[in-house]
Amino acid sequence: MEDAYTPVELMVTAAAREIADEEVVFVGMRIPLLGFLLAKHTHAPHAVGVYELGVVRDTPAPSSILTMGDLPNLSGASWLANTDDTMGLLQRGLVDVSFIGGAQVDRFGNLNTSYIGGWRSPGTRLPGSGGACDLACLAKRHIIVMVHERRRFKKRVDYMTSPGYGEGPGWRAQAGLPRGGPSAVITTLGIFRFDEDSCEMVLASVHPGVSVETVRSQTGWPLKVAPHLLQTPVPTEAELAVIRRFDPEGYWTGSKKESIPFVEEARSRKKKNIP
Amino acid sequence: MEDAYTPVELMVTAAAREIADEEVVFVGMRIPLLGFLLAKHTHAPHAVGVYELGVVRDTPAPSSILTMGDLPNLSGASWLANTDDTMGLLQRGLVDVSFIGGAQVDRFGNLNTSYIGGWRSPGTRLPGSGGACDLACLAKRHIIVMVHERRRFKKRVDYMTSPGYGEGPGWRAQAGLPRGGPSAVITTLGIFRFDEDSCEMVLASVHPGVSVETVRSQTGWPLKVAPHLLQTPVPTEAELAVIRRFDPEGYWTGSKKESIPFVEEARSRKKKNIP
Amino acid sequence: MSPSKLVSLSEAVSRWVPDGAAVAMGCAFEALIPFAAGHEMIRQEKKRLTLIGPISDILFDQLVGAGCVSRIQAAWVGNVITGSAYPFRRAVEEGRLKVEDHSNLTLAMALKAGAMGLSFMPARTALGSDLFQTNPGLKTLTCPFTGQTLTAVSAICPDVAVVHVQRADALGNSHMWGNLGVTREACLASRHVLMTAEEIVDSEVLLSDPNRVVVPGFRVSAVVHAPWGAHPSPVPGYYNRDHEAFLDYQKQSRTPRGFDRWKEKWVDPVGKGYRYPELLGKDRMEALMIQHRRPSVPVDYGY
Amino acid sequence: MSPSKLVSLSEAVSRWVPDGAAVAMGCAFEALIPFAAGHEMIRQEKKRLTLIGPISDILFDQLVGAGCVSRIQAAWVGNVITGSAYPFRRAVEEGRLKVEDHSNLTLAMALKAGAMGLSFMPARTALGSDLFQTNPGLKTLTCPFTGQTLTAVSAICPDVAVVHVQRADALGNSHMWGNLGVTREACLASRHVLMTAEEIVDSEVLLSDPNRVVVPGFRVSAVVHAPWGAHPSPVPGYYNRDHEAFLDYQKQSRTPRGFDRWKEKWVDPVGKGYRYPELLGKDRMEALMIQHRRPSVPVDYGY
Repeated sequence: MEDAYTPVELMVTAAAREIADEEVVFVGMRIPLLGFLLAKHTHAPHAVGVYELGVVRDTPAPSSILTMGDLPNLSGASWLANTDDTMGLLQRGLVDVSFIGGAQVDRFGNLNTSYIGGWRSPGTRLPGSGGACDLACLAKRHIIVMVHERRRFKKRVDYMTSPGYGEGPGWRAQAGLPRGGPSAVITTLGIFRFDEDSCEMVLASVHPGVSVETVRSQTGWPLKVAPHLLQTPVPTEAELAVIRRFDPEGYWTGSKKESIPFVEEARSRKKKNIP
Repeated sequence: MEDAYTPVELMVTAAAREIADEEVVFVGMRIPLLGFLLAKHTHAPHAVGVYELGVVRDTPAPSSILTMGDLPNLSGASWLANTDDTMGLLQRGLVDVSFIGGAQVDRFGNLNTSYIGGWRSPGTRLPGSGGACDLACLAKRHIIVMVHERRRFKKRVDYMTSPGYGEGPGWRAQAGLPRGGPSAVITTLGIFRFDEDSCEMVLASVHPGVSVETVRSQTGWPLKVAPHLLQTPVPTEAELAVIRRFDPEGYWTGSKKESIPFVEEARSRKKKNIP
Repeated sequence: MSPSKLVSLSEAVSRWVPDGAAVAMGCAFEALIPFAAGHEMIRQEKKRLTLIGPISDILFDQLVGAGCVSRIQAAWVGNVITGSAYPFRRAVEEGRLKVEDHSNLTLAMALKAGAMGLSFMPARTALGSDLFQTNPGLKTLTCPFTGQTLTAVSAICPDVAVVHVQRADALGNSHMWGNLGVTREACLASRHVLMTAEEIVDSEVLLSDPNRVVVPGFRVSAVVHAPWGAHPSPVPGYYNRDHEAFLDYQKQSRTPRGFDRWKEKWVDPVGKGYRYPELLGKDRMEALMIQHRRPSVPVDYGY
Repeated sequence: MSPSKLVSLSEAVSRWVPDGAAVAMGCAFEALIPFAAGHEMIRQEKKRLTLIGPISDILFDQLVGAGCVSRIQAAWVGNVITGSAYPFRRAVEEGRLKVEDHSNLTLAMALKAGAMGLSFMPARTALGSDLFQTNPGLKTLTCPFTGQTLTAVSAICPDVAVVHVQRADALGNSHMWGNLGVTREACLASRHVLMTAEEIVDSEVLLSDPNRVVVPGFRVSAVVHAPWGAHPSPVPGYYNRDHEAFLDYQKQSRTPRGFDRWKEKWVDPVGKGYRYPELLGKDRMEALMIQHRRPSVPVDYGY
């Protein structure tokens, strides 16, 4: 038998565990979408999912979905409405937790999904914010999901698409943001939390088989480690069964490599038309 | 044979004639509601009706209606939506003409439907603006429909619920209003227009049997009269037939007296439950 | 399954409309006015309520007449087919009631701001009017892009929005149709939503058409089965407007004593078992029911 | 009767999308993206367009690749299930394309401001972010009531909103269902609305359910019958998302030459007679069609 689970399945499981029952979750694409579905089927059956395209649903989609706009995600939804309706819930402070991904993150949890190399003359243009900036500004807390590489974990992001703690303590309130901030970063190597006083990202849990040294070597600033470092729990069989029910072809979770489709980059995976 | 038409029928006809074909009309209650229905059935078949409760319709209601919220006015409407949708059309400058009523009007066409005797210690509290203030501020032009009495036609209104030309030329732009102003006042005695230079109300047409002297005596400021004073044309038989089809019991138009239900006051009419 | 939110009218009003609450009602303008819930507030002798709504078509007047109200934030208070309403007039003229004067658009914007989690919304209406004199929630503002003068409308976030809908399930999912006025904004702006419904139906009916849902079920605190709960206002799909009731009320409420007689007849006898339809009588209900059906052509939400 | 607005796709695009126009598209996010109309703009070799939309899921990328676009006002441009889109990247990195960076909420507010006839709308998002560096339509503002810092989002009023709907009549009445995103705002904010529809139906179907109408017919300038006109994006009630097409496009558009080959296959052959469904083929269409029907329970608009 090969690996019992893929790296992405571990991350999906970690994402799901950040959701408490009855929470209102603003669900992003890809890993968070699966993480939300997993949470709904395990410990958080009363969680409510909110999607930026104007969807609220509190039951799982009746069939596997590849994107939040797939028709099974609309069928039997609790509410089909407009972007300003679901964004209104968010801005009004009714969303407990949201998930976003990024191409670059820094020690204060600021994210860049827009311009690598600065916006005046970008080396690489990425797709942009989508709803990420809104989710980072307005949810009660948000969770970042990323590939962990040194070029992505920078002391300072090239462009701040989605604010974390900005330049540190007090920055968000000073900017006018009403609440929130990142509560965790789930990467291909570990799980990070933020120090309450310094607002700095701290390694809280390493994934099985990953050393602290490896994490440090892939991080572009002197990384702090929590006093009681944990090891990320592996997915249970029940959890894996749910994930595979919703991603039957392994489109999102199948890769054994640490390149995840979540990241905004071209991939060279076998293409399948998932029904 | 008694009178061939009632005073209110004359006013409804005059209101209808202010509507051109294909215009977008923000329809108020009572006389304007009938005026719009009359116009649709005569010279303005492509006029579109917009109602503040969130209704747009371009066909007549399938049955007689007493208020804009009566179910026949919703059945087969072109659009049932929200107040901010229809008010958005208005604020965006897409409404050609609107109709409003008032308890007091002044020489610059400002209207009061809120407080008689000043708001600090009102002698009489009236119902308030409803959509009237919005219609007066935001339609390309608006038409005022009122009972003509000296206590109502004041030099200066006690409270400006719905702006006309304010204090005269340039006032609307100065206040920040994007367009519009009253284009006519239809009363129980005549029809008034506004002088382009002075923005002052001018008598343009007297109703049959009404003298200029009568109008002057019922007006609280030195009234100007147009160089070519007209006499208000009486309703045609075809027009009367349409009015009576939509107000079969004469609820709005039946009164022979000059008290009109349009005005925000208690009336002592025979009550009927119009189906 | 989530727990049922289905409760009796008296329980819902007792729990979600405390004395002093700010209550949004009548948000669909002339239709779907929650008269049943409002009358229960009268029976429970609520005090110092703030009432919020665009026009209220006699419901606000009735609550004012019963002494429940100390403040109104509205564009218009009266009786749509007759004009002024007496108890409201008396209360303002005697200085017993504070009114914040809105227009329909400024009230819609105040609730929209609340719904969107904003402290204000801009508008181009009311500029130069005296509404600024009698509404502290209106100020002028300079647009940061154009330099033009605009109206800034302060947000309104009611404690509870009381809405009447056509059909709901026990979890707070519901369908509402017809003109919606400011209902959507009021529900989203409010801390709680108290929903009365003509019919309680299976969740499947509601999930069959999610675009028809005005507010997601998780935002609803209580659901009450209240057939004829919006009478005498009209309910699309259920019954027409009862003009006679509006005219009768106008006549009876001319004096405080007449108002009391109206209340004794139409409000007081309805009890915990809620038997308003019996009070209304079969003949009257039949006369108001839908005579000409016009069903919607279905759409498909399959995959 | 009003005159019919039903025209051919080529006529509609020729008349309502001139070179240099500001065009809102893809306003329902992942669904109902007007690919047929966008491809017609490519065939007509439109120049210097400004494209406006929240996310565009490859349609914007295709127009950029074809050289039609000089400016984009959007929150996200790419391929939803793969990430970045190559022609867009190339155009920005080579300095050929100007981008004004929005978030989904700021874009929604920009269109909402346009729809409401306002010069701006406030928001609480984006504060402190670098979106302010790359979008001249964002400024900070102090709330006149609370003194708090807010984002002011400048209005966007497109020349034309291009929308795909499920069913429409020749007069511009239409029904749209599913998630609507910013469609309502885009239609109301735009000077003109160009509507493509899966089906042209009798007006009675549309008037049977006026709450389902997104924009009143009098605001619509042209109606085009374009079955499969949103493929490969999904259309509730008609067909599912064609994931394969998105993946194929991603692969083919990696190089400018590959993009041209994609265009030669999928865009160029469609002509004035509009035979995209033939190009797609019966098997592929059948595989995408709705398998599990879920019809809405009707409501009644009678009286």
